[in-house]
Amino acid sequence: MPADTLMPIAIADLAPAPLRVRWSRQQAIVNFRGDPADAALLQALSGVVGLPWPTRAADCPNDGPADAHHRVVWAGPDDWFVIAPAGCQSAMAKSLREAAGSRHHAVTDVSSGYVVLGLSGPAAAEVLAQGCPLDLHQRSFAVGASAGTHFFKASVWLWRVQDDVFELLVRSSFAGYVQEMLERCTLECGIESD
Amino acid sequence: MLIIDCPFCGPRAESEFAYGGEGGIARPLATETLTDEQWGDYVFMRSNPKGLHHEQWRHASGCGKWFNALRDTLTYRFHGTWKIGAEPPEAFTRRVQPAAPVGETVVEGLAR
Amino acid sequence: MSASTSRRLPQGGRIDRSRHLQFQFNGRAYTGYEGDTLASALLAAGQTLVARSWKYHRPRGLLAAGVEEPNALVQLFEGERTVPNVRMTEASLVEGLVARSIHASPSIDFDLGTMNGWFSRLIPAGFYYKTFMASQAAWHFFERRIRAVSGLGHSPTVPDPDRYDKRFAHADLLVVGAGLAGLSAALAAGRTGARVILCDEQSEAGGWLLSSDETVDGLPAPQWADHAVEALRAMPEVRVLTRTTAFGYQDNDLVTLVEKRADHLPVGHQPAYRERLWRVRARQVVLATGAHERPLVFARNDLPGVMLASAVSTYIRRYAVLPGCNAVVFTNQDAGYDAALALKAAGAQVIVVDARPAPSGSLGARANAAGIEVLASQVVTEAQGSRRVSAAVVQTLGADGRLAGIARTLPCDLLAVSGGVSAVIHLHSQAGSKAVWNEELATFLPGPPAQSERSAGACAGARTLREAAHAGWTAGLAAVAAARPGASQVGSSASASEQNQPPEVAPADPGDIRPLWLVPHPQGPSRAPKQFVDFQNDVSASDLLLAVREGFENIEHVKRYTAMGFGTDQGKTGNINGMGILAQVLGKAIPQVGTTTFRPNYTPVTFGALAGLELGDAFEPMRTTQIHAWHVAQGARFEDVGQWKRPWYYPRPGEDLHAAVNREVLAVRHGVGTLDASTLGKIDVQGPDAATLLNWVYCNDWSKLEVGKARYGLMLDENGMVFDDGVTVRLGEHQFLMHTTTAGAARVLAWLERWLQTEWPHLKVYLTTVTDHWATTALAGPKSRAVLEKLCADVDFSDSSFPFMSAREGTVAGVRARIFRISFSGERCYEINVPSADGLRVWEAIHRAGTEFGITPYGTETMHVLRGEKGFIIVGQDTDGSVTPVDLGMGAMVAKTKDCLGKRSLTRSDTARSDRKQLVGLLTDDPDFVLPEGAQVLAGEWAQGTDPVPMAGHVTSSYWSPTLGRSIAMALIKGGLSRMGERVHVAMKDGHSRTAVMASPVFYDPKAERQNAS
Amino acid sequence: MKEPGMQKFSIWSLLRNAASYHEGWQRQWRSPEPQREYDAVVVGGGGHGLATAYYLAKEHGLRNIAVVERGWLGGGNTARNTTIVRSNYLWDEATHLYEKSMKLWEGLSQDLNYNVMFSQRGVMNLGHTLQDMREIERRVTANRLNGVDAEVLSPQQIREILPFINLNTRYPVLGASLQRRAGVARHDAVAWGFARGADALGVDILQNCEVTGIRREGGAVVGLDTARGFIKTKKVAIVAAGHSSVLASLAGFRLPLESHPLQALVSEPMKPIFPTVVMSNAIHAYISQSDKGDLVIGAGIDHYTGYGQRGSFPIIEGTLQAIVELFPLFSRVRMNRQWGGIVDVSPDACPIIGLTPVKGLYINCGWGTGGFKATPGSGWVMAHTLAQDRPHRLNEAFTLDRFYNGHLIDEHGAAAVAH
Repeated sequence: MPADTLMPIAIADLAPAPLRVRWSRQQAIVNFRGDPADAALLQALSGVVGLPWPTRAADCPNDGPADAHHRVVWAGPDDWFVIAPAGCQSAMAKSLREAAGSRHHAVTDVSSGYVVLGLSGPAAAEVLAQGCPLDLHQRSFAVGASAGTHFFKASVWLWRVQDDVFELLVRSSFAGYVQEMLERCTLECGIESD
Repeated sequence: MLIIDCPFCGPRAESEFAYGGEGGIARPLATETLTDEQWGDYVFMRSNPKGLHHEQWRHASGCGKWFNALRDTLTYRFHGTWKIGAEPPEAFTRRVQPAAPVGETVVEGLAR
Repeated sequence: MSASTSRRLPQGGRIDRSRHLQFQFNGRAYTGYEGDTLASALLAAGQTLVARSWKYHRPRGLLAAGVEEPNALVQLFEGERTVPNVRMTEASLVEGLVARSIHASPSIDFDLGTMNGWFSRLIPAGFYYKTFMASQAAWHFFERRIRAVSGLGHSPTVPDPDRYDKRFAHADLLVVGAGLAGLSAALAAGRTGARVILCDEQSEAGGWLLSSDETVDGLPAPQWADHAVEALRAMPEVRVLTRTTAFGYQDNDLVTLVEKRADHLPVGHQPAYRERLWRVRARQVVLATGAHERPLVFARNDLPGVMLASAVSTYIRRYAVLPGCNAVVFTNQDAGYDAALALKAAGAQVIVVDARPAPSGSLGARANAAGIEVLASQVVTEAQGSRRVSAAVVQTLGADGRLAGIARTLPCDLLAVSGGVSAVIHLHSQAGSKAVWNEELATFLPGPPAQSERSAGACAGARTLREAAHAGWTAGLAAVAAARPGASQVGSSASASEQNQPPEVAPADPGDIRPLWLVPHPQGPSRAPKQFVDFQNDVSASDLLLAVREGFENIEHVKRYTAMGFGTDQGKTGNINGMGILAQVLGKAIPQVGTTTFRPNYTPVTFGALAGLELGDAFEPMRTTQIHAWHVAQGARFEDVGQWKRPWYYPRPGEDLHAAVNREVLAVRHGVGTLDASTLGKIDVQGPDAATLLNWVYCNDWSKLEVGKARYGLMLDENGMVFDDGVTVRLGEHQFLMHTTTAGAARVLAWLERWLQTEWPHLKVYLTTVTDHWATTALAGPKSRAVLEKLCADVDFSDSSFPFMSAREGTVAGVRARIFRISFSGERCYEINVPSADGLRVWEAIHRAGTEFGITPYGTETMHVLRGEKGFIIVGQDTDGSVTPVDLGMGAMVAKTKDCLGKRSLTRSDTARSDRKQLVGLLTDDPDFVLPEGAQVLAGEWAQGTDPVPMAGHVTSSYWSPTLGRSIAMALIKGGLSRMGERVHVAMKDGHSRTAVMASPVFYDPKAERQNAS
Repeated sequence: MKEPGMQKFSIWSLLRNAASYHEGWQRQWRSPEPQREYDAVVVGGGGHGLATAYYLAKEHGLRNIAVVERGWLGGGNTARNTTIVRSNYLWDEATHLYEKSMKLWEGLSQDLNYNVMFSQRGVMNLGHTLQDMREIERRVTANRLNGVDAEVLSPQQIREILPFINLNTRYPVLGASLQRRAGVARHDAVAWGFARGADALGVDILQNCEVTGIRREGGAVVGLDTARGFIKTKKVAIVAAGHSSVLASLAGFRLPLESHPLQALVSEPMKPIFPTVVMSNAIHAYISQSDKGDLVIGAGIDHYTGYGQRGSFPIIEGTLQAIVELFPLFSRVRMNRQWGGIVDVSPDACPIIGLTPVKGLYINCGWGTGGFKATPGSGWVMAHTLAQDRPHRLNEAFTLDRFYNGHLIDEHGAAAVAH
């Protein structure tokens, strides 16, 4: 019998490096609610963040994987998270309010309500697949794609920053649970915290 | 596990959704003028058909939006989903119409 | 040992003869090879008797070589890693393997439970429905004895040391079964670049190819299979999973697989997860699940040495084991001749008994050419032997289905049987598709697919390898086209060297089949020696006849009455024969007696694999606040509230719950205490219609609440019952912060969103959950202001400037905070909200500032007592889904000037009754006696001997009040609001009652002066 | 109509028939052709329907009655449940009804001369939170005052019965209620026993006889259109569990019901290890071990409505998580088979038993996940209601009217704990 059938496929076989995990607890996170049909509004918002303002689930404009950068996460047709460098939440909220002007909108600072979790390494997609029902193959979930979904029993927003770099927006009170699940499902590939 | 086509996010796994029961039940206006029977019909009575069912779902672990769905309760197949306030799919008219309430009065509600 | 090599053929097979494996079976040591199953290794060792049957403890041997095996169940491994009921045919041999057969007491060779003749006749199908019922006591007596002899293997007795993981997987195409059809389908699809998952339950891919002596693409079949797997593994988008059973076809093309990753490896070399559950969502599914050969039903057909012909071929060719030297092959189809050929080639004596007038296909022709003797138009009516078959009784079967001529006896040590094949349509059926009976092949075949599945190969009626190769190839291509319409090449293009046509197999004629459900016996079916249909559950043809005689005519009734098909093999070898017999007896066609609907699982699946990693602390998310670590360090005991862990109380050394709570309560009443209230649900409600929304969802009025003020609200469901409560603060003209109960937060948000989105989409309101954003410290007690003033300089804390039920923003310990003067304890209280990232820092600063006032952290129990003294309710404790605001004495809160959710229900004829259960306080006559929560309040006095004793309500909350130095309680009592001052009797479980007087539930500070005390 | 009388089952008849190779057994029920007219027709040949017919014939003297069943008798929820029998309900109305049923269970095998294997091995309801424990205390005290045996167990006492239970689960086990008279029964035997008993009293059991129409004249029932022709009758009882709404719609009214899939599963059979029945509503685990040795496990209901007799896979996963969490020794045990039923759930989780807006049409539905235990009691009160044209005292609270006047019997109990 061929020798390779003796050993099961481990995640380690598919992804020989450990999962790298980074929790960013100090990001500025502001929730914006407003009318997606208002083109002028979207343009103004885009101006605030310096990124295209997404209008559908599949898009998550971002400018790279580092902490000190911006993300705009589509969280619903009239619902977005703006993630920005630590400490700028008040300024960001103010700018967003100004962009919305007198239109019906809501701006809420939720910086402490969520943490951003970065997962990277060749194991990232395989580990996510243990608890997330999305198809994370590059053909279905390319770089820049985003989705609201769940990782095990925690609701998360998830987006792909690079081929093997994902970020998750996790509610603060679920962070311990998510970390616990990451540890449980990386016994074969290993886990490293940044 | 069903695949549900969120009108905002596309097809997703059932585990992201919450079921919201029968759809299209408008809350009556001027509730104080209703008889107990009319009120009870609105609160409790359901068509619960075996076949095409107009129902509501919420993409709870997702965009958070409620939407309408037409689903066959025997095969569990979805025959369409649509946003609140949007036009239902063609199959909508083929569904079994709910039996009339016991009282003959049809309660008027907000049009959606 | 010497016997261990006695049946091993000198060469051939897919075993690695260089790797000897030692194992134990029933306490005896054996040796096998890498590549063996426990079954093949024991067979090689000449161990024919491997099991005892469930009901009659009859000796049993191996019937099959695969998952359909009904007899050969063992207790595999020992101690914490033991697994009950493993089929030997599925257990890969591993060094040190230990197995015991079940139902063998004291030993497999000498079983005291053996029942023969008359006694076994006493216990036909369903006998237990007819006796043991003189009384309940009699039944319980007999039941204990029945249980003592029931069951198969033993459950482990200690927790499982292994872990199991799960994953989701997605593919364009899932191919189930890696026989020739499945391999062809995967090759055809894989070369287009499609994402393919190919799974097979066996230890290696190949299916029947591994048992076949035919050639594919000019290569011996097993070798071709190896090449095919190699080619597939080289494709980047193809994943080949062996030891992986597709056990369930769920809705919307979710196919669930379980991969067995560890049991075949020696301890110490096993991966971290013993098994893995794959939840595969493929756009298209190809079912290439093959077929199972059926045994034939004749007298004593369960003797060891009676074996499926296909299994004989497999043991000889795949495992190099010769199951018998002097064989009779009893068949009704050409496929049975394959075993004859294998036996002959391995050097055994063989004679074929064929129920048909003549063999009709290629295999029959090959047997003829090989000079194998064939007894045509003959059947085996009975097997003979004691613990192993020693002879077959053979007689002519006429065209009319009756026996004719004289019976003769053929001595043999192996009786290979081949009664036709049953297509493995389990997954097809689970998908919701309806199988169709095929008369020619005498099997159910797949009908029109209900989901995105197609069947190919033997499971779809292919009877030759050539047919299977073509069907698989076609199905693979068609599935890719369906999965990716319009794309001929999905991803990377196939290299030119790869095969672009179906595997080449020489044509063959499969011949015909003579359906033969029950081989006649001269004594007739009721009196003949047992003719087994379902081996595992000891169901014989006479049991089926009995069921029919008693009126059970639907196949489902017959199965349930006889237990046919309810074994761990789920009737893979027996069900179709049973249906055939039933149809024959009833004079109906097989589809008329009912079709069998297959339910998951195809084969049994470990609980642990289905449970996965979400156990223990991860059974559900354990939510904690940012201050949690501090509570832990202080030695807090925790209470589960929804998914949250909340401090319950903070015992000091030597303190029990009550001592700690008494101390905490008095600290709040006389000094100052802190409660971590971060878990309360918080919803930011923003927009010009925010007040309108609140007016709809709360029963009280919100229009006139001033900015900066707070108000308590009661939320009703449409049935008028209280379902949540909390304080909402108006932060701005168009902004409110709503507080919900801790456990109700998600439900309330979903409820609000639902109404907003579906019923009132015209309202301009946005809801944002901010529960996790804010850390909330409730600073309560007369000294709370003094503490806070030390930490916050930019707020005027005078009561005139910052009165009760109002809100301010300020800087607390250097952090911008929202401070709400609301109170659940009745004392002066400030709820300090800061972003939770700063929560611990501020909490610690408060404690430092409060040291001089003896600041005391308190938990939920103290919170309960404090609010109990004040008569504040807890939704879910003092209400139970059947309580209205009126019942709570809060009827005045229901605004008369507006409608709200649930309001109309309050005036329904019954809901408006004045004698509903209503919330009152209870003061026990004995002030030292604390009523148990949940105790029932009697409608009258306790009258012994009354049954039932009328009840008027129950105690919802009950505490020792350290403030008042007596017990207090709240209760829901019929008509309570109009019965103040009346004495009631409260029943205790010891059969006595206690008396108490109904009073206002506001036991303490009825004029609400404490909220301003300092 | 058949003359009353049936072959008596006993150890002696078993011995006698063994001597003749069991060739002398009679049919347990006939397979009659429908008559043109019946005095009453019960729609639904499950346990409740057959019990209704049995008690109608036995207690109320009606003989010319039929049970019509669209498939095979006992093939619906009767065949698909986890067979738990208990009467420790919270509200008086429910307790009295289920306790009536319990008393009938205790003599059912003798009454039917059919061993339904009612095994009183006790049912334990686990409490995982302080609020669960308050509710257990409330229910146990109420049960005792209502004459129903009940006790509260400490964790230690639970461990004495189940030494291998994991009490320190994510939501730790803080205690339990135990009803010792409760237990399990052999579900198929219940349907067959009632069928045999009813048949012997002359009831025609018409299988493969789906009802396709309910004919009315002047607001009253006059007959049923069925797959086997029109059947004239003035009294019809709908006792069809999951399909109640479908039948009600044939009669032109709606019910406050939603039909949901409810799943169950069994392990492979093992030697006896699990001596009682354990239920945990908090984490959705219901488990016992059958006399054959398999662990019989109930799952939670699927949240969506469905008539497909199958549910969603995540429910099965969640159920086994709960089982393995409580009983980690079963982790290596294997799940053999899984199936689904259709339960009709009412808003207050209590049944509806009584009259309908259509004269002569009676309904018995809304049992949700708890119907099996009620089988004899349900049939008993339904027979009374049908015969007398008014509810028995035991089911007068279970009217359809309660959804209009607000007199709900809320067995859902407390919602989530909140503070």
